[in-house]
Amino acid sequence: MQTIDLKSGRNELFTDPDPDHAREFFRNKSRALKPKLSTVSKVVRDMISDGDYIAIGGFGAIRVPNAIVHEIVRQGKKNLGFAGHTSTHDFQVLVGGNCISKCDIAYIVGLEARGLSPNARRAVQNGEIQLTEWTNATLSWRLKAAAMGLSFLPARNMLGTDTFNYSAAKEIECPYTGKKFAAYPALYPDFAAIHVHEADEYGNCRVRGATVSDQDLARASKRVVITTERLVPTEEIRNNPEGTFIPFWCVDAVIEVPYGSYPGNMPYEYFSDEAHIKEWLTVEKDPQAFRDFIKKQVYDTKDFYEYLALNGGIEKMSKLRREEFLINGNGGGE
Amino acid sequence: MQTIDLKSGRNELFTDPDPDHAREFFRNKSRALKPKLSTVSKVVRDMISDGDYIAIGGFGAIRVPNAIVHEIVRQGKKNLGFAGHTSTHDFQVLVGGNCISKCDIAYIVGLEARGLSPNARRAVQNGEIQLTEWTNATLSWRLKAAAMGLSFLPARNMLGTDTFNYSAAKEIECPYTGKKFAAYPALYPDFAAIHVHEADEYGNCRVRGATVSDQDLARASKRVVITTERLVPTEEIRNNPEGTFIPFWCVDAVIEVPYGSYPGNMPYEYFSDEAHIKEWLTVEKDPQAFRDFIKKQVYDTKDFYEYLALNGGIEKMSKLRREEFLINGNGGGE
Amino acid sequence: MSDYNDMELMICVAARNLEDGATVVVGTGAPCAASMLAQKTHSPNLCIMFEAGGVAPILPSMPISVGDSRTFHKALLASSMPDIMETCQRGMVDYTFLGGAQIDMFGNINSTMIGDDHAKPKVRFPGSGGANDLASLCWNVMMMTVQDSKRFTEKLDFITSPGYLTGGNSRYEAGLPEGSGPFKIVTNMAVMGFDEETKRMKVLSVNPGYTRQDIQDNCGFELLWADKLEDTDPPHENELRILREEVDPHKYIIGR
Amino acid sequence: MSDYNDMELMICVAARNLEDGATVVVGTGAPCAASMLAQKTHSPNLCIMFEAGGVAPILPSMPISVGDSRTFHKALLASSMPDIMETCQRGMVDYTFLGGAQIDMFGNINSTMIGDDHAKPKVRFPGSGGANDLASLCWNVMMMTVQDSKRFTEKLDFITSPGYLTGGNSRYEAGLPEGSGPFKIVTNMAVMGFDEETKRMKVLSVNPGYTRQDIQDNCGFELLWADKLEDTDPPHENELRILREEVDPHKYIIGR
Repeated sequence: MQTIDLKSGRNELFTDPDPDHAREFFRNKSRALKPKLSTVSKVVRDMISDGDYIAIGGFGAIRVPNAIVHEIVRQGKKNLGFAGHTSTHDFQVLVGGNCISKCDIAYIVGLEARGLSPNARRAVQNGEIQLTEWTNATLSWRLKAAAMGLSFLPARNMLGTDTFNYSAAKEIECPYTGKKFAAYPALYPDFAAIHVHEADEYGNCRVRGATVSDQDLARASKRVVITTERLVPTEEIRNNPEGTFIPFWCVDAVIEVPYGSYPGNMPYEYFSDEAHIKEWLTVEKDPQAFRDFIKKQVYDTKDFYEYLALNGGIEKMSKLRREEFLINGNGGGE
Repeated sequence: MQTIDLKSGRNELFTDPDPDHAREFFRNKSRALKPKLSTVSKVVRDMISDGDYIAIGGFGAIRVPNAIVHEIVRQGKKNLGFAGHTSTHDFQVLVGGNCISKCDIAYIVGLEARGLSPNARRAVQNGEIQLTEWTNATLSWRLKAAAMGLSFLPARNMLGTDTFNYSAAKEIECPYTGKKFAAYPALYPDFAAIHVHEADEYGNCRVRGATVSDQDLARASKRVVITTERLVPTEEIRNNPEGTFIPFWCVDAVIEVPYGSYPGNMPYEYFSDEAHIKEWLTVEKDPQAFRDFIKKQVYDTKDFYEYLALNGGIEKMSKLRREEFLINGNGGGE
Repeated sequence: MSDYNDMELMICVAARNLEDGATVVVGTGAPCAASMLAQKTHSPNLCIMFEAGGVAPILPSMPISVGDSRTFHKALLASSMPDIMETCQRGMVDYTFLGGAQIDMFGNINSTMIGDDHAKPKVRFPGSGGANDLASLCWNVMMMTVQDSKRFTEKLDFITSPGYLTGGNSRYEAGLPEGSGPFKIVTNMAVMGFDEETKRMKVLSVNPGYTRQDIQDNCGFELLWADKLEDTDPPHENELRILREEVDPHKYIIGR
Repeated sequence: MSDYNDMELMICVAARNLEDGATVVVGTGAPCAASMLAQKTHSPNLCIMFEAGGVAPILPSMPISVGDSRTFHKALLASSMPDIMETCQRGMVDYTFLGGAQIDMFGNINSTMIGDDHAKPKVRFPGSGGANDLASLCWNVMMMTVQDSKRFTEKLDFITSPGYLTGGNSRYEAGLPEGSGPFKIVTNMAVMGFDEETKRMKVLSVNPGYTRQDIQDNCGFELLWADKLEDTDPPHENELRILREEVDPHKYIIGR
């Protein structure tokens, strides 16, 4: 019998935390070491259905699988659930495509020091997107709970706040100390896209810089697509197994997408294109201008190569590479 | 009110899982980036008291901080509690010195394919060491619970068995699914020793090969000593922050101990000296012979360098290095 | 005495609270500037951490994001978000800085929304991000903000991040870690702490050029006052020089 | 027909259960040999995992420890013990092999102690190690063992690792993952499975040279028998050749 009064958050839990249901899925998920090369359009067509709950790796405008994000908009996926963990530019683009109808929110409408996304903010303020509140750590732990094959993890944040009240969390009593903890439901997304530095054709991946929760995300998600700056031979993976960040068995498809995080930052590769991100933020102030802009940038570009070309191509990428490495000047290219 | 019947293990919980007590300790633990070089004898003298609860990193006869293990025996530490997670040779040596009086056991008296330690087995069968049963995964998760700053973690193993009945675990009901889980109490050891490949003077460490739970162990433990094959300049750590396995703030002391895992395996450095380990196992059959043996090997050697010299010195280490790298022949040294 | 603006004052005063050898989790902007200033003055071994995983970088410039490449530049550790948050939860992190649209007398902070309907707020802000986590799990929470009576309010529209909740022991009774909580609020007008017993906001020192009346007039709840109310030590020459020349030469923060 | 010993028979028969593309966590010895044999015959992409963290190594020889350098040789991943165990808990691991001093009709295993006083056992074995974890969390548990009525016993002195507990649904009612459990027991005399409803051990096929009588006489509890009891397909020439020449040329395992 409980000795303390335990509260529950009042908002909706969008996903099923039952570990036996997840196990049943994972039992039938292929874990074979087989080549998994695919294309962006095929992956988005075959691996995401309207109404699915999706998650995007990286940190909003850092190591973000932007080719997949654009293609979700281009293919007009609808009513998606979204893990708004540490999302910024990715959420901005997806809301631009009206793809999202429900969202676990930790951080979404802001772009950190750059300000807020007017369009994403509008959508949220109009009630177009149903929100359940969480925090960055909590979404990390919800993914970790799933990666561990559990239904929940205990923690000590969120207690006593409206963030808790408008979440779907529950309080529990620690069986050892009698103290009150929060219990967070495991989050098993239907689909996750993660951009990495290097991957082999089986999906063994390497990542540098901000890892956020992507190791847990790859494990927690039912279907996982990897976009990678570079494909590498498996021999290279086998020469340094300590460097494998995500193992092949988590991965369903692999696609080589150079500059795939653009306009986001890719650590040790290229810095973010702040001017282009600012363009998004500025044009969003006027809904019609934004519709024209996203038409030109996303709907009317055939693929991510065209988007890169539209925004400066190889010359721009070289410039961002120099910025990343703090190299002054134009690198002699002009 | 609980809807299901929840059991508890009957054996003793040796350590305090209260996260607020641990936080109070960690609040006062120095986290300054300062040089921490020390010596084996000083560390064991100053950082371990009789009755403390200790943990040893590595995997029994792999990457084991054997200089510290020997010194604990040499200084005659008594009534220690022990995290018998994946222990083999380390436990064998500590029981040889009669240092341990209580033990959380997952795996201790065996040495895997090599057989069982007759002396450690004798001590356990005579009831000289009080045991509480756990499993490898459970001790991993108990350390992870502490590393996370919690009092417990839920899991789905041990249920329904005598391993549970003779543990100090408790069953809980999942607040989301109503399912029965095990809850494992956080394990915050008083002291941990971990052997690593490379460390700087501040305690930033790199490890390759079997990591077991050492990342969590370093975070969970109140006092941590690192022995390292090699000291490296901090500049090298800063050139690859992704490679840091244990950060400086977990670490209280750093000691360079080349061949510090001998006779255990050190991945990518030297293989285990199976002949010498077999010597331990064989001589243990006769208690008097074992007393003579451990006197010669541990009590009568001044330090770990003498132990290495006694067992073949640099020539032996070269041979074990060739074995590690699967290089046939004598390497031309003879 | 030097000329300085409000932001420079708040950064210099806040920085003095970060002692050498401490750990601090920071976001972009003023908190990062204050921590860098502390490093370059009295706390060379202040360990700066970012929630995305960067630990103890040698910051070449002000980061745009708490996860961008700058936060990993020559860092000692590239960790993960759960590891950083668990390090906070374990009690190894001394300080953090938060911001928000509203703060109340117990140091509770709103960075989520204005309005009374969560499903359709009048104004939506980013939400918690890592704010609730850091406010819950770090030992000492600080805030730098310009003060007015709309921001310093009797009742928050939404409690995003916990301060002392309803005061007294309520924070710990709710389950939050014992001994943690709001520490200092540095405004353009004053430096506040919290009363040990009631946990209500208490003015500790008054900034140059302001009066008790100014401070209370620009606060939507009744402030407590320290028995020995002090004058805030204004920014020193060398603090301002280092802040302007080394920490934020492009005036990203101090030019706001 | 070839000549072979009990160990060779058990390894060859067990190996056939490991289909291509599956995952298996193994210990040292016979399980590792069976998995390597499967890889070199019908399952080139069987993924071998070790609880200390080695995943999909190209094993240059038989490991001495489940964490030694061999288990990481040209591996695809050097992981940790919690990650491997959590991968099992998440339902991504198909097979594991266990050993033990005693097994009962529901596939429960004792590898902890003989005697009735836990504090002072007559004989102490290593204990669970990772056995309970793998028995709890992998989908299918297998065992290779020489059969006698002391080892196949009515009542265990200690249940280290869960089989079907007391049969029927009791394993899942105890909280263990749905659908997991003992799968095959390969002995020198027979291959057993488990009855779908009662979860009692059931003989599926009889090894060459043994009779039903032999099998029941060397078992301390009453066995069930498959309706269509088969003859165990004995080791094939190529299985024995690969086992002897490539998997265990030094006869560490098959020479026992």
